[in-house]
Amino acid sequence: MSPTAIPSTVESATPAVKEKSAKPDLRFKRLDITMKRHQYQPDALIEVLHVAQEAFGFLEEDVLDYVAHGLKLPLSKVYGVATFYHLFSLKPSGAHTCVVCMGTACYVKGGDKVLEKLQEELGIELGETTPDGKVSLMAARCLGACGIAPAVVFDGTVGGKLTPEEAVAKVKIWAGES
Amino acid sequence: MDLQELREIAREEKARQKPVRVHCCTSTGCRAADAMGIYGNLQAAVKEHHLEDRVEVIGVGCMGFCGRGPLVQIDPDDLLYEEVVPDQATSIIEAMNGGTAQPILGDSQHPFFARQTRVVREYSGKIDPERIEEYIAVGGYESLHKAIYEMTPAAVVEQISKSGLRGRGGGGYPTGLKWATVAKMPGDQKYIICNGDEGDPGAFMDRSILESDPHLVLEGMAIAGYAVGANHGYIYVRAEYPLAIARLQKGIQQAKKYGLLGSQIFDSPFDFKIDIRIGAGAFVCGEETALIQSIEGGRGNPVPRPPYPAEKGLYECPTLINNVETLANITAIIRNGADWYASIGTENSKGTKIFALTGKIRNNGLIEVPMGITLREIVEDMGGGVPDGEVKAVQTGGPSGGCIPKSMLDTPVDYDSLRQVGSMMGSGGMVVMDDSTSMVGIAQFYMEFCRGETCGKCVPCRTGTVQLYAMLSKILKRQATRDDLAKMEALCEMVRDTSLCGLGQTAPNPVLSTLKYFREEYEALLVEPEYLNGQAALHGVSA
Amino acid sequence: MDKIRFATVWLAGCSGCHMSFLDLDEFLIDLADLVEVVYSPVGCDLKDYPDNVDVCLVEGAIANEDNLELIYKVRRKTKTLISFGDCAVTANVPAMRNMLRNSAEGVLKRGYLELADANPQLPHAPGIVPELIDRVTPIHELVPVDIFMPGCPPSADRIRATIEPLLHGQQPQMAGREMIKFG
Amino acid sequence: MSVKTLKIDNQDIAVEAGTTIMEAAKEAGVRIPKLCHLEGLTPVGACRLCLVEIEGMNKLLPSCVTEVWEGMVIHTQTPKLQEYRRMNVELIFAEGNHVCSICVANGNCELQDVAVEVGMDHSRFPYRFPDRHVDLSHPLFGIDHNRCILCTRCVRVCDEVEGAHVWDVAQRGAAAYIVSGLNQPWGEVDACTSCGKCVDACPTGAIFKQGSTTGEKDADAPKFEFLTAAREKHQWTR
Repeated sequence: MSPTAIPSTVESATPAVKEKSAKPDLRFKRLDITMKRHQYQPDALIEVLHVAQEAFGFLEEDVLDYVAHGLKLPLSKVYGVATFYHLFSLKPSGAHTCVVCMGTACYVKGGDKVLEKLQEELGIELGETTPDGKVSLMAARCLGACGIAPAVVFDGTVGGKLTPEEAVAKVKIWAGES
Repeated sequence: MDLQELREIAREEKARQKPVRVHCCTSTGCRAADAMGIYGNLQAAVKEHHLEDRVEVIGVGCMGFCGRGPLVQIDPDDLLYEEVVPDQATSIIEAMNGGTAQPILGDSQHPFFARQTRVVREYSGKIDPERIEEYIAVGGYESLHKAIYEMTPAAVVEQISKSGLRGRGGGGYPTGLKWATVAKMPGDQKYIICNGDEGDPGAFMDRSILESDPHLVLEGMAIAGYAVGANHGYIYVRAEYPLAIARLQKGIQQAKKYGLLGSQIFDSPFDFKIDIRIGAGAFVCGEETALIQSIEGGRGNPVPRPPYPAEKGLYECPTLINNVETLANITAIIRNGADWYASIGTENSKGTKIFALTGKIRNNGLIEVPMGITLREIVEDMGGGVPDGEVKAVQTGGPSGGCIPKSMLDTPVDYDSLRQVGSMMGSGGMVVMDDSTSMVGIAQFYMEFCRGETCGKCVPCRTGTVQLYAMLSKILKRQATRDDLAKMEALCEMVRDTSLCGLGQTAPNPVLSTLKYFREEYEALLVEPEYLNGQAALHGVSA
Repeated sequence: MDKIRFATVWLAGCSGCHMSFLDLDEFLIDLADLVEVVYSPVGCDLKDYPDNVDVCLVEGAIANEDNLELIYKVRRKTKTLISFGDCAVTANVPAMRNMLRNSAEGVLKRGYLELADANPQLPHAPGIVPELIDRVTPIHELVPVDIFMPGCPPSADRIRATIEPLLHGQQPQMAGREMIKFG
Repeated sequence: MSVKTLKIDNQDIAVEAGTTIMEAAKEAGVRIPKLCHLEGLTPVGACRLCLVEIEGMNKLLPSCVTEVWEGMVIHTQTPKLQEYRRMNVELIFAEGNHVCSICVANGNCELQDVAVEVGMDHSRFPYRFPDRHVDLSHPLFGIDHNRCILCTRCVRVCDEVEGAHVWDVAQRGAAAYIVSGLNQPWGEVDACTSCGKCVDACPTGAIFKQGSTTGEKDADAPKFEFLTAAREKHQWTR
């Protein structure tokens, strides 16, 4: 990702936080509880971001802003940490996620072919979401499920010993949903 | 809690256990093939056949033979069923009353099992990882008691030193020496960190240990804490391992409830608490200084050593960092003594090592073998060789390791021998490759990995891996010349010698080792420079 | 002794390096005594790059098919090839279009369509206007280069310090701020 | 005060214990190339240009963070080090878009100087031409990511000296870049005091004063050594 500055960041962040004060958002409540549990220590940042990611689905700017205020951290530091780790996402993901394991065992057993076929079928690259917002295609470094290589995680369920065709068949079911 | 009470729990648990125990694997790998469905059906079948008094179904951790999972094993008959599907569960139970079981009956005496020496994995697949009582029933937490009441901290450190245990995370640093250094550091506040950020693709030993026998690691951490004078431990686990995290959380709670963790353990003045920290997807956090940064809530950027974490680690305090498997060895050493442990393995590599045997191999899964066993014994005898074709190479050590060619299969598996042949032990991934595997492709695969995982802090690793990846791609696209190959080798050496942390220093290893043993595959892809062709063909150079 | 067969070549660059070459002033007279200029946009009328050239200064990056054809020819027929100036050494300003995706198409669109005052149209004259290649490269990415003389442009002093030793069968010392500073 | 004696490039020297190799070399009048290190800021050992060879050690050590020890024998200019340094600078040039001829820092750029110092007359590695961004939203200054080498001097000077922590590093690996605030335009970051310290600390033309053109930037890197000394030793003149 190239450095892109979005001029509307601050404006878009503030209303959401204000809205929160008007109508308590339970998700922000969860953040409060987590931060309190960690006594608002700045070193709890990653733990709090985990909770935020789980509660909101992805890390919106207003959420990052909220966390930075809570833990008394500079905004750029929070942004730096949030973008360092693969598991934190700053963009919403699709309704379904398809995570292809690209560990060595899976690679040797054709995980790359599975990925290729999925990219072809979905018409997107790794890390992208289909234009209709239905499917996000991602890769994992290693799921540690090498015994059943090649493995793909479909919405949190691990599928093993997959052929490219089998993987595509699973994804096609989602595509058919309305 | 005292020793009497601990043994009472063990006695009660043994009395509670049924004579026939049906072990159903509930680890990540087998879950992918509906192990939970099998587990449920087995329980239902036991009920249906009114066998509750005699038979119990236990969800256990990994039995090792992951490639043939899901596995169901029955004690005391030592029957092993492979590739079970949920529908077959009833027949397995019916077989106890004289019926015939449908699933494939495996050979529990197969070299895959018979050749193993189980120290760390002794109870993996035998006990329910979610019940501390089962762990206590097999002697759990007795080592911790022994350490606290029968040994001084210095004596514990000495036992670990004498055992010859070396770090199982990759480097092979003598564990006792690390402990001794932290123990000698002044200061009231010290930390223990258990490194469970198992990131090598193709390796899942640590996941399996944490999923199968979490208390083994917790107890090892507590003993380490006692030995070096730390009362706070962190266990850093990859977020990709949710089951391991859940079982650790449960384990910590249960141990706290029994007074085996927390304040005044076994009514002694020794306090030890353990917190879990969950990684967020960064391979570099397996590097100890990066891991510390991450626990402190920052970007996982490694920092130059010295000072080593043993002197100045977490929150600037002396910190002992050991890998999961290293810590899982501790209780056995304390229980059986350093001499017993040192009798396993080779002169300079003591004990056993767990390997994740994967790739193009007939029997894939986890094996625990004594150090010094040859690659050939592992690959051919235990692994059953390559399904079709020939073994071409064995990759050990993941992105930091190298590819060992077929001709060197008689290399003993120990820290020094592997390093001598240009690879390394690493955390224990062992990926078998056959004739169909392109070694240049493998080198590119690992470089792609390192390129994606470099933190970006230091120049050689951040930009060198990108250039190396581009060079490998150019070779694979048949656009590279002999000069390009020479340039790539020089860059490999530069990245190896100048990078800040282990990730960069070892990133060129897969390239260097494949160049060493499979240079002809690279050379076959080289082309003459275009200007020599006598005509200016259009070119598609890309970076 | 036969005179040194000397050439200069102008590829994708602004010709500033050649202008700086002309700044050699009276040294040009000495040079003329020592060399035979066999190919040069500023010193010779020959249109074909000849065989057996001893020393050639090449200005500019490789940006189109003509550049490519010529540099291959220059390399095959030249003993000592000198990358002359930043465009030859780094591809410099001409290569800034490489930052665009599909750089050849992209730069033409930008220049002839988006920024056009009147009659926006893409140039199309096969056989007359050479086709752009997609990635502008420094010379040494395509052919071996013997001496690198960076600078935008290299000063006349630097040019003289580079070529003078060559005329006497010696190698220039390409080191230090005076000789190799970019820009 | 305890003293350590050591040898740098065959020159004997005695320095206070706790001195880094780089400081000792400075005392001995030996120049070691560097880019990420700036006196007055916490060293990070990231650029790897200041690596030196130490007799009896097979690892190269960064002189900005390594403290001297008794009897250390240091070599700063071995052929291996010279070759590695040159490759390192080539890698940096190939990574960004460093077009000296049109850069504000031309003639006053530490990267350009280091290139001359290590004898880099061309890059053997292909330039990557990344698509990077220029942010001119700040009323006084600008940041051109094309010229950034990720030395993090701006990050550290803003955090450690100014205390504003406007900057940090976002993303990782090749995608890493210097970020202001929550990836906001620099001009919209409240924390920025417009003190200009990052402009002075930047070794290249990446952070600059607006309105300056080719070759006009004149950064003041030694200022931070002075500033920290001023604060610690109460000496406000240089």
